[in-house]
Amino acid sequence: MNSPNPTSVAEAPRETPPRRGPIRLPRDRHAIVDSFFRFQSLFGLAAVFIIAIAVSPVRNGESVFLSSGNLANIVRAVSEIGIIAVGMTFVILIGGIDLSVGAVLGLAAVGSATLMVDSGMGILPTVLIVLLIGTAFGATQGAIVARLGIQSFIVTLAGLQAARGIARMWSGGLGIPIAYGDGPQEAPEAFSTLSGSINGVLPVPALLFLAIGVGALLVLRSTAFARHVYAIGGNEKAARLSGVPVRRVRITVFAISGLLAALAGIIHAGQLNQGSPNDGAGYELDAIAAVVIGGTSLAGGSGSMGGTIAGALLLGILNNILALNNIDANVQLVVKGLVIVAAAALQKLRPRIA
Amino acid sequence: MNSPNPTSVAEAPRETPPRRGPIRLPRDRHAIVDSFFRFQSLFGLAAVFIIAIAVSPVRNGESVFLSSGNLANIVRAVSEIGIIAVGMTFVILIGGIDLSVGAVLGLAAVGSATLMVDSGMGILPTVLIVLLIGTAFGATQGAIVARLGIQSFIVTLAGLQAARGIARMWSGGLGIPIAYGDGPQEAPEAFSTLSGSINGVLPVPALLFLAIGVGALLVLRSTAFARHVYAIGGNEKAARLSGVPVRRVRITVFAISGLLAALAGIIHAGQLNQGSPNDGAGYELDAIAAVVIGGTSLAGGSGSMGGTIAGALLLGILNNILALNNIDANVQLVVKGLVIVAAAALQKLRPRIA
Amino acid sequence: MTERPLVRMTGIGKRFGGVHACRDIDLTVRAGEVHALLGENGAGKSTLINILSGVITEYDGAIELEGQPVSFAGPSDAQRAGIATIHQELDLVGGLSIAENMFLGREPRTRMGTVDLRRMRRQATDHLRTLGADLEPRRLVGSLRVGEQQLVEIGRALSLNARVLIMDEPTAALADAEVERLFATIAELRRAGVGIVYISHRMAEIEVVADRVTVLRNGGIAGSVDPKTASRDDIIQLMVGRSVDALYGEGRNEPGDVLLDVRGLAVAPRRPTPGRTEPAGVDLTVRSGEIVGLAGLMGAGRTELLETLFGAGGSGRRAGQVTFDGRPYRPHGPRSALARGVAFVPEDRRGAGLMLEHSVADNVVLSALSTLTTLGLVRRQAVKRTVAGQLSALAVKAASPAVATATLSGGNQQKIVFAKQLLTRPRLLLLDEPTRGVDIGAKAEIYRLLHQLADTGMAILLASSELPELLSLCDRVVVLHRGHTVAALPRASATQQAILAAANGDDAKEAR
Amino acid sequence: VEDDPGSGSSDASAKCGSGKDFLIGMSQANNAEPYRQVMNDDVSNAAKSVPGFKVVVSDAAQDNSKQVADVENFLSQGINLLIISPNEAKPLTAVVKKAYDQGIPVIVLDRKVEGDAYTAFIGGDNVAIGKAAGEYYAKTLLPQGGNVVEISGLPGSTPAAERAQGFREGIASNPKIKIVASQTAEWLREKGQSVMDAMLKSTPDIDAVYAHNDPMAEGAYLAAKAAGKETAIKFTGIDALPVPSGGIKAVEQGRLQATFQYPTGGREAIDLAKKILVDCAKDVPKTTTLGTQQITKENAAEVYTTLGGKQ
Ligand SMILES: Nc1ncnc2c1ncn2[C@@H]1O[C@H](COP(=O)(O)OP(=O)(O)OP(=O)(O)O)[C@@H](O)[C@H]1O
Ligand SMILES: Nc1ncnc2c1ncn2[C@@H]1O[C@H](COP(=O)(O)OP(=O)(O)OP(=O)(O)O)[C@@H](O)[C@H]1O
Ligand SMILES: [Mg+2]
Ligand SMILES: [Mg+2]
Repeated sequence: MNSPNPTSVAEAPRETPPRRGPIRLPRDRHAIVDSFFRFQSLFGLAAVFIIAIAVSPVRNGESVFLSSGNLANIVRAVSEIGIIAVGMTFVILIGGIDLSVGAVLGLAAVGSATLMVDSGMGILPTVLIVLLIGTAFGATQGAIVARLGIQSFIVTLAGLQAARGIARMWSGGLGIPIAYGDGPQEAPEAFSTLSGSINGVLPVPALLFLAIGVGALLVLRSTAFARHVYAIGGNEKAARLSGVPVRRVRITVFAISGLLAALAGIIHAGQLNQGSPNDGAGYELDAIAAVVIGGTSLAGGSGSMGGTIAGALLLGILNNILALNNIDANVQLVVKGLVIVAAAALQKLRPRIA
Repeated sequence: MNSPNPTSVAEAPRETPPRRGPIRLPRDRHAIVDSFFRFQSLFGLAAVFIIAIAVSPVRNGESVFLSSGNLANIVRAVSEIGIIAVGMTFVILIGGIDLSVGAVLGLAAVGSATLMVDSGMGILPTVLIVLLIGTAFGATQGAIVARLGIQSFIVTLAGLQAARGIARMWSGGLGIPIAYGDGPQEAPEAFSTLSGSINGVLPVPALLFLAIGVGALLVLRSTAFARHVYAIGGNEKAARLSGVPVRRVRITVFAISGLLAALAGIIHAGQLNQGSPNDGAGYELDAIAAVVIGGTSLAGGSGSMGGTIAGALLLGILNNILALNNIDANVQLVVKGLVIVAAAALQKLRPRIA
Repeated sequence: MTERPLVRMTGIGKRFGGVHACRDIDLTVRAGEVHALLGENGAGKSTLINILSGVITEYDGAIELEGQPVSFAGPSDAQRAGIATIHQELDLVGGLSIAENMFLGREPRTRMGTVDLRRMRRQATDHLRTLGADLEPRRLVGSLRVGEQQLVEIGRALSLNARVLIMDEPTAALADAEVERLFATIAELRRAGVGIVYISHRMAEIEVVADRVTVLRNGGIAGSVDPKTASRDDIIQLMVGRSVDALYGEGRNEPGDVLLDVRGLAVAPRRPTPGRTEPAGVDLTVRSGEIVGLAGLMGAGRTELLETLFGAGGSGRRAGQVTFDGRPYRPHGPRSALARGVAFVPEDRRGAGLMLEHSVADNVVLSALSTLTTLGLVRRQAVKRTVAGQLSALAVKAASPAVATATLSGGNQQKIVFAKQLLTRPRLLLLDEPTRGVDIGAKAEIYRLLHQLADTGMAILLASSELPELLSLCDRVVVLHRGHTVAALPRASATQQAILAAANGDDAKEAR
Repeated sequence: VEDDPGSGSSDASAKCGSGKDFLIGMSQANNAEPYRQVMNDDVSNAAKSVPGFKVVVSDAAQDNSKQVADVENFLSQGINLLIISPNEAKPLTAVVKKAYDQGIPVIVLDRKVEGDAYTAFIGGDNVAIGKAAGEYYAKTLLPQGGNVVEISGLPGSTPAAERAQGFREGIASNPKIKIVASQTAEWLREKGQSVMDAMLKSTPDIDAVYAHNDPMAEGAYLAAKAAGKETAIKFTGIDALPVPSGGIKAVEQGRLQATFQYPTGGREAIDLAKKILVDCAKDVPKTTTLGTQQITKENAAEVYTTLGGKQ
């Protein structure tokens, strides 16, 4: 006899593929189910994409949404959030969170502008110093989390404030405009490549985002480091007893997040020709949203980089299609909320462990 | 040879059943350590309080910080965050998070103003309707979390956007001023009590905060509901196997959070004589910070309401003392960041379960 | 026999994807009897009782309770119908007190609607006392050791005053004294007419406690026997499908040089943690090729000693001398212990051993990753081969190496922890209750394996609460009492009585 | 401005003329500030009276990058004219230039962009407004001198800096006026209240509060009222929005002594857009600086009506 109680369905133990970890050893029918759900993070993206095509305004008989210029704009618009989200994925996989990324972006933007314009440095030293600052900032936060055992939420919330304060002090509170040229107080022309495109089609920031995303995806698939990351998020105690260098991994992960936030800050400065201490406010929430929509669990231990990339693109498409349809800004907020939940629900089609 | 090892006292030898006498845990030793650490959430608060006294400016030979008016102001200033944080504590205890509270506050502030001023309602119906809206909003989020199994971060992030959008649409994007009187377009005079004080000393919002805080503290200490909350956060599977109504508790917890956010919104409107749709922006992070500084784990299952109240007061004192000393706003940010981490580190003095 | 059974399950079947966990099982439980369920790891015992206790709600077949067909929507439904369950895995809330855990979901109320803490604590104390456990009901469950948690689980089930009591390996974490008390309690319940389903891998217990035995194999019923008449071999034959002889190996090689030498090891914790017994004067040696047992009562500090030797113990000041392979040994953490060739299988497999939601393969290779990587990159093929080899060496029953570890049966999960540590090719293997929940056939495999490993020169230090296991497996048995070594008995003089006497501290003076 | 592509040669002007439909993109830096919300409303309302005008408003939520994307999205849609109130000058210069170079007329409101790749700029002068406020303090409010506390806008924002600077110029003529404390309340009413709470304690003998906007002035007023000092201290704000929650009403109702209008330029922008799109005007003024108005109890009600405030 089957007991057809509807409410208990979700709670019954089910056939359960493992959480998305690095290994996949397909063999029997599990493999089919698994590879189907491997792409679950793409469900929401695909759905939003199809809807976007359907509702796109048409201009001169062409879909505005699908025009190559528009698609490039979408990827460029999410590239900073996307790069931050890549770093955030590592942090969330170990069960942490990094709220400081938006402020670190602002700090890095100010740093780039100040070093090039005020200190007259070249591009390479500027980029290196700024990336170093971001990495050091992240690593410091990681060390506090790992050594003192304080929750990363609180450490990085404090880090957010601190980075914002430092950026404002450094810049005197004002955005520092970047003028290009060879004179004093001018940045090397080459820096403006960041706001350009390859072949006039693919924006440089978009290219960087995709390159970093794919790189991180490979790292997460095939390195021992990635397995340590998953292990810490899965069961920290077991990881420690298995010889995983928990502290070191933790610090590294926060350092990566800081590094990528700083990179996003450099791109930000290059795109906007300015480094302002208030840049990147609230980006942390967008980045976390991209990660979580991509199917990574905030509890740590399960998730994928492909999901994060998909999540970031989904958010970008959503913003774009709402704007293209001239939805009232306030209505946009409501619709965005609903679509995000719907997208997350779609990712959930995957069966869960009871 | 009998060991004089103090730790082994607690582990009196297990004897074979017939010889077994009632071996009690030595109450005394445990009790001292326990009651010491029960108040661990107060360490940070006490430290900040002492520092505040030490660095307070002095006027007419009196510490400005310690003046009763100033202390009252501190509590008033944190009362809204505090009330939100009380609801947030429940949410975090079950391992969730509620990012929508700030926006719900704004929605409730707009609701209060609109209903009283534009619709000419009395205080009681207004308050009831607004509280109902907040509760329903929270419960809906809770239902989505509980039914669809989507992470609360994403649901309430969407909720944040939705609530903000609704509030802006409702108010036309502008603050709605509340004038008092009996005429049309005027709110009942009694509503302004919210900005007043009891005996000219204790501000009404502060009183409400403390009352709600103590009430929630008692609820958390002595109800079955509270046990269910802790159980869900600690080990959801165990809770379910024990027959805890997991879904219902979850929905209730989010409803409480929405209810208290709405209450804070009413107070907000009463204090500022205005309901603006942009009110409460970023309050969620402050409230979460208060909860976490108070020692509640974001992983759920452990924490206390006393800690949350202490955490909210700590943040209030910090803001106050920095302002009293006319610290530069940017330096304030950095100092606040550092103090928050230090406070959290202090709370950590408590021994942890391995 | 004419009496209507309390529970009648007919034609029960359950599939998990490709795995047929139960097929066409009929089971009855009568009032006042203890019906034992036996079977290898993964035979379907837990699945069957999960169906009866309402945890699994989708299955084939029918359940009758006192003649009435029932269908539970969830565990609380089954509880209300009078079915109490002690689940195999400890499912308690660490952040709540003992009393709160025991009454979770059905807290007694005062007239004001608040929880009646006093009544709750009193009743909790009472129930625990019948089990011989004097635990302060206000203590947090998270601070209890595994055996104590097991007692809390049992106490909780007893407090339900159920008509049917299901016990899934209730004694897996208990020492002999507690087991005896539990059996006394079971006898009382039986007299009171409670129907009991009892699952265990300890054959000796079955002989003492069971009225009837049903053996499961591969999800189906392999047969039913009367424990009074059937021999142990018959039952094992039913379970495994062959006879398992030489459960404990004989004829050991001569041990080699001293590998681990511990003298006067003591740890003074910086902050005392209630419930932990840190080493307070431990002397022992382990030679390569030697299997040394650690005996002691619950709370004697065996686990803490092993943790300390692995660098995973509590922090604090250390006294004494430890040398490993002739050089001073003081691991900063598990990592440095592993680097020196010391591996550890913890007692709490779910809390400390496994990433339950990750795949079996991920778990198996975690400790030995460095041997499977080139330039930081994991060699997939090597991982695949290694995992497959390890799983077959330990006869792990899993649908595939890619399934989540949580879906494995309890005993098979234990084997995964084992497999993971063996992969590091240690010189010294520290084992804490390594065969907990492992079926008799697999136990034999593990013992054989341990002997093989010892023969290759590996040193093994093994803590176990099963005295027969220690007696027949070990070359020497070291007995701990309150963190001290009180005896070191060579195989020849190690008897059950001698060990128990030392463990109780009776001859502490002589031994020192 | 001869070869001005925005109002000249291409697309837009080819299309200009009456009886046609025009899509106007209004890119707003941030809808959360009342001033900007009123600017949006002014633009939308003014556009309603021009047949064929359709305005779409985007909200960049204070994010330069988002505002760049907003403008890009407008361009994808093919707007006929862009009105933009930039979040910051430099970051939006490039995208504004891009629009302008595509032949789309661009009207910049409130904050400038760099260079001159736009059709027209309309805005107030914050230094002048600050100065007007300062002079009002020097001559009218505190002729005998006194202690002033300043509650400033978001640190780093240009209006905050300019309103501070102008005010100092304005009070220079009266050396007896002292600025005894200055704290930021980030433009927010509730922050104005809590900052004032603290200043009331830390700073003795406050005579007046100079707030960089009306909401902060109102917040400060509430704090003083709670301390029973609302009559002893005088409050002034800036913005004077003609809405019920704005400063004009606060002056009318006696909470603020004065406020200084910071015009939104919304209606002026649509007037200009009409000239460009409907009247095909070739020559429009590149820069229009809007004056301020001092609002005190005497003229408050009247100004409120003339500015079209709803009751
Ligand atoms: N949730 C699940 N998803 C997939 N397979 C499962 C699940 N639960 C159990 N199984 C499989 O069903 C089979 C029976 O498992 P069960 O836990 O009933 O064994 P058991 O007899 O209790 O073993 P043990 O003695 O080791 O506890 C095993 O092969 C197991 O892997
Ligand atoms: N208060 C506590 N906090 C953290 N862990 C604890 C605490 N109490 C006990 N434990 C853990 O419980 C386990 C068992 O404890 P212990 O070593 O005292 O028992 P034992 O001598 O090994 O006997 P047995 O294994 O029979 O329980 C260990 O893993 C220990 O770390
Ligand atoms: Mg089992
Ligand atoms: Mg042990």
